[in-house]
Amino acid sequence: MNIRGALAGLVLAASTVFGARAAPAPAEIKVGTLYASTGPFAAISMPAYDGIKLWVKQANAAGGVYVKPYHKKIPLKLIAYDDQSNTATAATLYNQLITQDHVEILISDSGSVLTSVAVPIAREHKQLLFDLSGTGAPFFSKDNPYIVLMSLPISTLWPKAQADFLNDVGWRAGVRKVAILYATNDFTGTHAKSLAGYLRKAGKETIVYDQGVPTNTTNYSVLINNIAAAKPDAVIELGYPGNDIAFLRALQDSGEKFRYVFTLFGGFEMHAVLGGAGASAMVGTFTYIPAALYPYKVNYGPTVEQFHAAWDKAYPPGSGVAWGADGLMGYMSGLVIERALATTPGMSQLDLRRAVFALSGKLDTLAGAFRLNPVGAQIGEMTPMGQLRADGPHAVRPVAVYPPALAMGKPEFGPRSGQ
Amino acid sequence: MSPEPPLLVVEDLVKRFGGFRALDGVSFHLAPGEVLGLVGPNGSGKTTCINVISGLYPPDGGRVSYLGHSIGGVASHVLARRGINRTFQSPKPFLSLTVRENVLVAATYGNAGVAPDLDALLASVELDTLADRPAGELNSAQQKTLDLARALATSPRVLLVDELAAGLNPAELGRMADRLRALAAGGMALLVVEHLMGFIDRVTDRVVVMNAGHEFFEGTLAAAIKDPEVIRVFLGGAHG
Amino acid sequence: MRKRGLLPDLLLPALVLVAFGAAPFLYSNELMLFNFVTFLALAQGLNIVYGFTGYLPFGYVGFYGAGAYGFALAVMHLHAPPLAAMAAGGAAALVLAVVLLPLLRLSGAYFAIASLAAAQAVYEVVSNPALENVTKGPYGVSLSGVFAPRFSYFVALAILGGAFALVVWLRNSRFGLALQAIREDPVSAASAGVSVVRGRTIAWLLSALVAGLVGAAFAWHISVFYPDTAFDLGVSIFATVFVLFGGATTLTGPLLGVLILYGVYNWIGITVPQYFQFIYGALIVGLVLFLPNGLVSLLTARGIRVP
Amino acid sequence: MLIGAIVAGVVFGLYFTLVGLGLNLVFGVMRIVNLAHGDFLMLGGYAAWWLLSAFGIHPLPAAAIVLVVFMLAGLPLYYLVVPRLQRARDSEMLSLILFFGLSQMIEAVTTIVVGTTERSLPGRLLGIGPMIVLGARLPKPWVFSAAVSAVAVLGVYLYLYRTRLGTLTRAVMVSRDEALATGIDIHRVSAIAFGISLGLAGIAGVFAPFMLGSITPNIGVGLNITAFAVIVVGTLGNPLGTVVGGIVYGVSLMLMQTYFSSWANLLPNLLLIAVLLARPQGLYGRRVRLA
Repeated sequence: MNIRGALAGLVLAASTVFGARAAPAPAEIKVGTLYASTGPFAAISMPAYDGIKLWVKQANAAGGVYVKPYHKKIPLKLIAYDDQSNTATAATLYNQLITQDHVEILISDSGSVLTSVAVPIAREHKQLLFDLSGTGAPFFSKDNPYIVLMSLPISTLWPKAQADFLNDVGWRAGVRKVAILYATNDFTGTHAKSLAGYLRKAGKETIVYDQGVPTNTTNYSVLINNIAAAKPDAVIELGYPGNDIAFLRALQDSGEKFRYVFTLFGGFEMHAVLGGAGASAMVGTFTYIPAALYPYKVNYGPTVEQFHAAWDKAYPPGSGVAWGADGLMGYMSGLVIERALATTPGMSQLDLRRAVFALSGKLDTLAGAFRLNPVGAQIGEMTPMGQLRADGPHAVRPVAVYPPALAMGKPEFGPRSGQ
Repeated sequence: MSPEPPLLVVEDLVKRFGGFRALDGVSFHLAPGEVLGLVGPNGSGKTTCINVISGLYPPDGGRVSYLGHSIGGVASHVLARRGINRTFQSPKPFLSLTVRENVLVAATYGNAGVAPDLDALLASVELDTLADRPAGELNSAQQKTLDLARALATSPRVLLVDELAAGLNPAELGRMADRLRALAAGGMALLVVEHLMGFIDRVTDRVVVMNAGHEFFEGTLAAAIKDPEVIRVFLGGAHG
Repeated sequence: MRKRGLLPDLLLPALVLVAFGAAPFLYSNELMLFNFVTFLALAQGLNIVYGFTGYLPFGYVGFYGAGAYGFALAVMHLHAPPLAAMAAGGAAALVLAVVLLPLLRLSGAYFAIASLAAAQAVYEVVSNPALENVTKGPYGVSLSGVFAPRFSYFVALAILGGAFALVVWLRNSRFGLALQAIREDPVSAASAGVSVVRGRTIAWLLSALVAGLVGAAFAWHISVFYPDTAFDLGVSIFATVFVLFGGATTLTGPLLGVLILYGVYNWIGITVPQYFQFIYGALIVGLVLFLPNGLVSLLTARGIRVP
Repeated sequence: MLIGAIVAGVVFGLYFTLVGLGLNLVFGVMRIVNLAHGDFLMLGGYAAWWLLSAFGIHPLPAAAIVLVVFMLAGLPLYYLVVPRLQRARDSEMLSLILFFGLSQMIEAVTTIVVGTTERSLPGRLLGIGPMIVLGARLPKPWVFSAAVSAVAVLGVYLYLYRTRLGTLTRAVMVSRDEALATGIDIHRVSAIAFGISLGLAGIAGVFAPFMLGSITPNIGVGLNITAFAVIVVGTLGNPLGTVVGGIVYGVSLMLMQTYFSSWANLLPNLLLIAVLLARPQGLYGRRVRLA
């Protein structure tokens, strides 16, 4: 044993001894998060928050989570505030969670916008931010170790699946001209840009329409007229669930037909979009499919059936809590945190970071493969392409169509126009 | 009559509101130390005339000159500093300010030279005992007096008085008339719009009678009430 | 007799400044303290234009947002040091105020709504994706390079000091008296020799400057923000309610409004915002109907001078 | 595309006439600005959603129910706040603030009761697919909503010009003081106008899910600005001038969305400011309201 090793061993031993003495096992592990009960992000935030609540409830029903440094199970205490989709309010509340509530685990609100203000605050206070679904690329940098993206691939990587699909299957089916209509927020804006980048790089399809609209847009009729004037084969609409609902309804009302129509939340929050747009507006459209909507082999956490049952028990159908990918992501992030607590070498925030990084590449959950890059961005959890098929008159079901390894059916493109 | 050259000359003054000609070619002049009465039935343009001279509205035609310079269209606050001021038909004090503050604002902003002694001024109009009360607590007659005091605080050379007497009791009327005469005796030129003929009789040197936006008689009140045209206008007019 | 009020007029702000100067050393949620300072300054800034000229700009937040973006643009494009960027924020608000001067021709209610529309219009321009290269459009700005929470807190406190000083000056000067004369009756103010246009313009510009500087300090303090945060109508609403609740034209009124209402908001509002929104609305309705001059009018109506 | 935008604009404009009509009626009669107008509209939308999902009532009968209920609700609300407001010195300004407070209360209560999920009504209730009008393809629900709006405008016209109460209402609009002097029961006339205004907001709300895509409890504030822009562009205090305002707004909005879509939201704000400054009496009137 060399000197450095001996020293390290000594320090480790000391920290264990003194650490244990200085901090006896707490009565509870405080988990802090924010949710948006109102505003543009409520649609993705509330289900995620419901997912986190479900995780905390189940963990506490089992006597708490096992925390390795204390060698025992400790109950969770969830502290959550409502930021109402307002970033200024959110900033104050993140501060509150860190400086007043002294939470051990800080989970950001859903989406890039409400996560963005947490990044500098968490870093300032040296608190690890469990970034739920804020996929904005600028959050992740080498000089900031205090962030880790729990679910959804970083938005610069995510759209590759769709670009590949269009270049491969789409091209063979005759898709030549693409229209992209996106809501201008960090999430769908970045998504749209990198999608366009992938398409341009491949150099096959041409982008004939590329337009951003405010996220609060609810009226798509004129926009659809404008898109139709550009005569695209494929129309890709990227927005939050509210945008997707309004877009799909307007598309149906306009009577315009395109060979390929894509919405992001048609699959991710299928039930919510179904409730707003109706099945007939959704049938045949393409979307991303979260792992929970196709048979996915997990090595950690519940299976689809188990999760669905647990969710329905906690939030019975009709309770107004829609079941979708965001709820799943909230829940699964909790499970990953639980595993990190069970394996962490210590309770410091950087210890927790080490524990989470150690899980990278090892977990396959309902949210997908959990893989992190060195700066804390999620590069696993890729979502396959899917198409929505009619499931009776008032429902739709997703069918994975790409990549071939995951496909459960063949994609069906609409008829060529003018033929 | 006054031997001095006129301070204020109004020639062919026109003011239109939409299609309505509120002033349709009024002419008169006013000399230092003179009190000119402006009479006429309701709607004959008396108040509009004061509003145009005091700068509230720009004229649409004709000419207003003061000390030989045209002042048509010059803003009220500039005219106040140059020595033209007025009172309002329905008093317009600054309700939430005290009586003294009302006058102080005018003394500060409306004087080109040295401001008058405010205590003396308030005493001269019998408002000294109310000096620290908010103007909103005064009765209507007191508010009218405050209007006058505020105008006087700007040391005007021409004072336009719009129905100051209405609502005053006989004793107050007498004192007010004396006050206006004293101002004229000090060299101030006054234009007085009034319905109360007794008051007009007491304070004015001569009168201009208006109807339908222009003047048709000028002379003493005694002569006016004998003029058949004046009689016709007043008896046939809305005033009755 | 005006002079008699000068001492309390100076004491009260001094007390507040000392308290908020010491607070960060005693309480660690500095952002919450910063928000208090922000609203204290905004309420006094609004007090300048509403309390002294009677004009209530619903779009007051437009100046705040202009200040925030003035700061951000100076940092992003000119690499200005933060204090110089603060000046740019103030200047941006002043420029906007000058552009909007024609609104002062409108009477009360129209002015209120037109100013709101103006703030929305500026927001639509700043947040437009077409200007992404300039303002970052709807994607918000990140100024992590100048992030300095403690320093910017004290800069905000200094701005609050300036806002207090302006209100103290207006309350104890003849110019302030002239402004109140304009508020009471513009026509007779003009006959008293007061230039109505000049008075309103100065009050409007000062008020805009305060909001612009506060917005710049906000941009500096928080360092990551979006156009809908910088132009959040809620900022106007809060500032307006605080001023109305306490009572305009005084130092105490807006101060009370912020300390009580924003205090209660941070105490219970953050956990049950809808109930709080309801109470806010009910308070506004009740105040307009029963106490249109705010809390302090309970005292001033009895002839007691409130600082 | 140009023709399409203009036709769509007229249709859209007719709907926005309905949105602004009640607001303008109240302003004309009472000289107060009901900043909660957009929130009553929002309530109308939720009422339609509730009537459909709980009782399966089609939006058309729902509109009739909402009209009656909202009108009746307007009467007590009027007597509770408006007469008191009008005694104040600056009632126009105070009403703005008061109704703003009311707007906040309504939004809060709605959020507490129904949550913030976007709600909409199935478009198929008013017909699926496009309708060809003058060569332009329009969603059927739009045409339907515009038709209802036109009927409502006609109804208000008939009320004002063909009934005794309407004549009295117009008298109050011309001069409140003179109407009072001639012995008109101002409060009765005003209360009914207030009720009609709420009823109109309610109907506009029923069709809001079709025209706006979906509704949430917080759409009120934005709708208020738009409604105000519409009636200022038309003529404040002249309910029928609202038609002009609505169509100018609708057509310019559609043209903006077609040719400069990212700048479309700028439109109502600029239109409002421009008209207030350049032609404060509106495009269709002669009232002056400068300081």
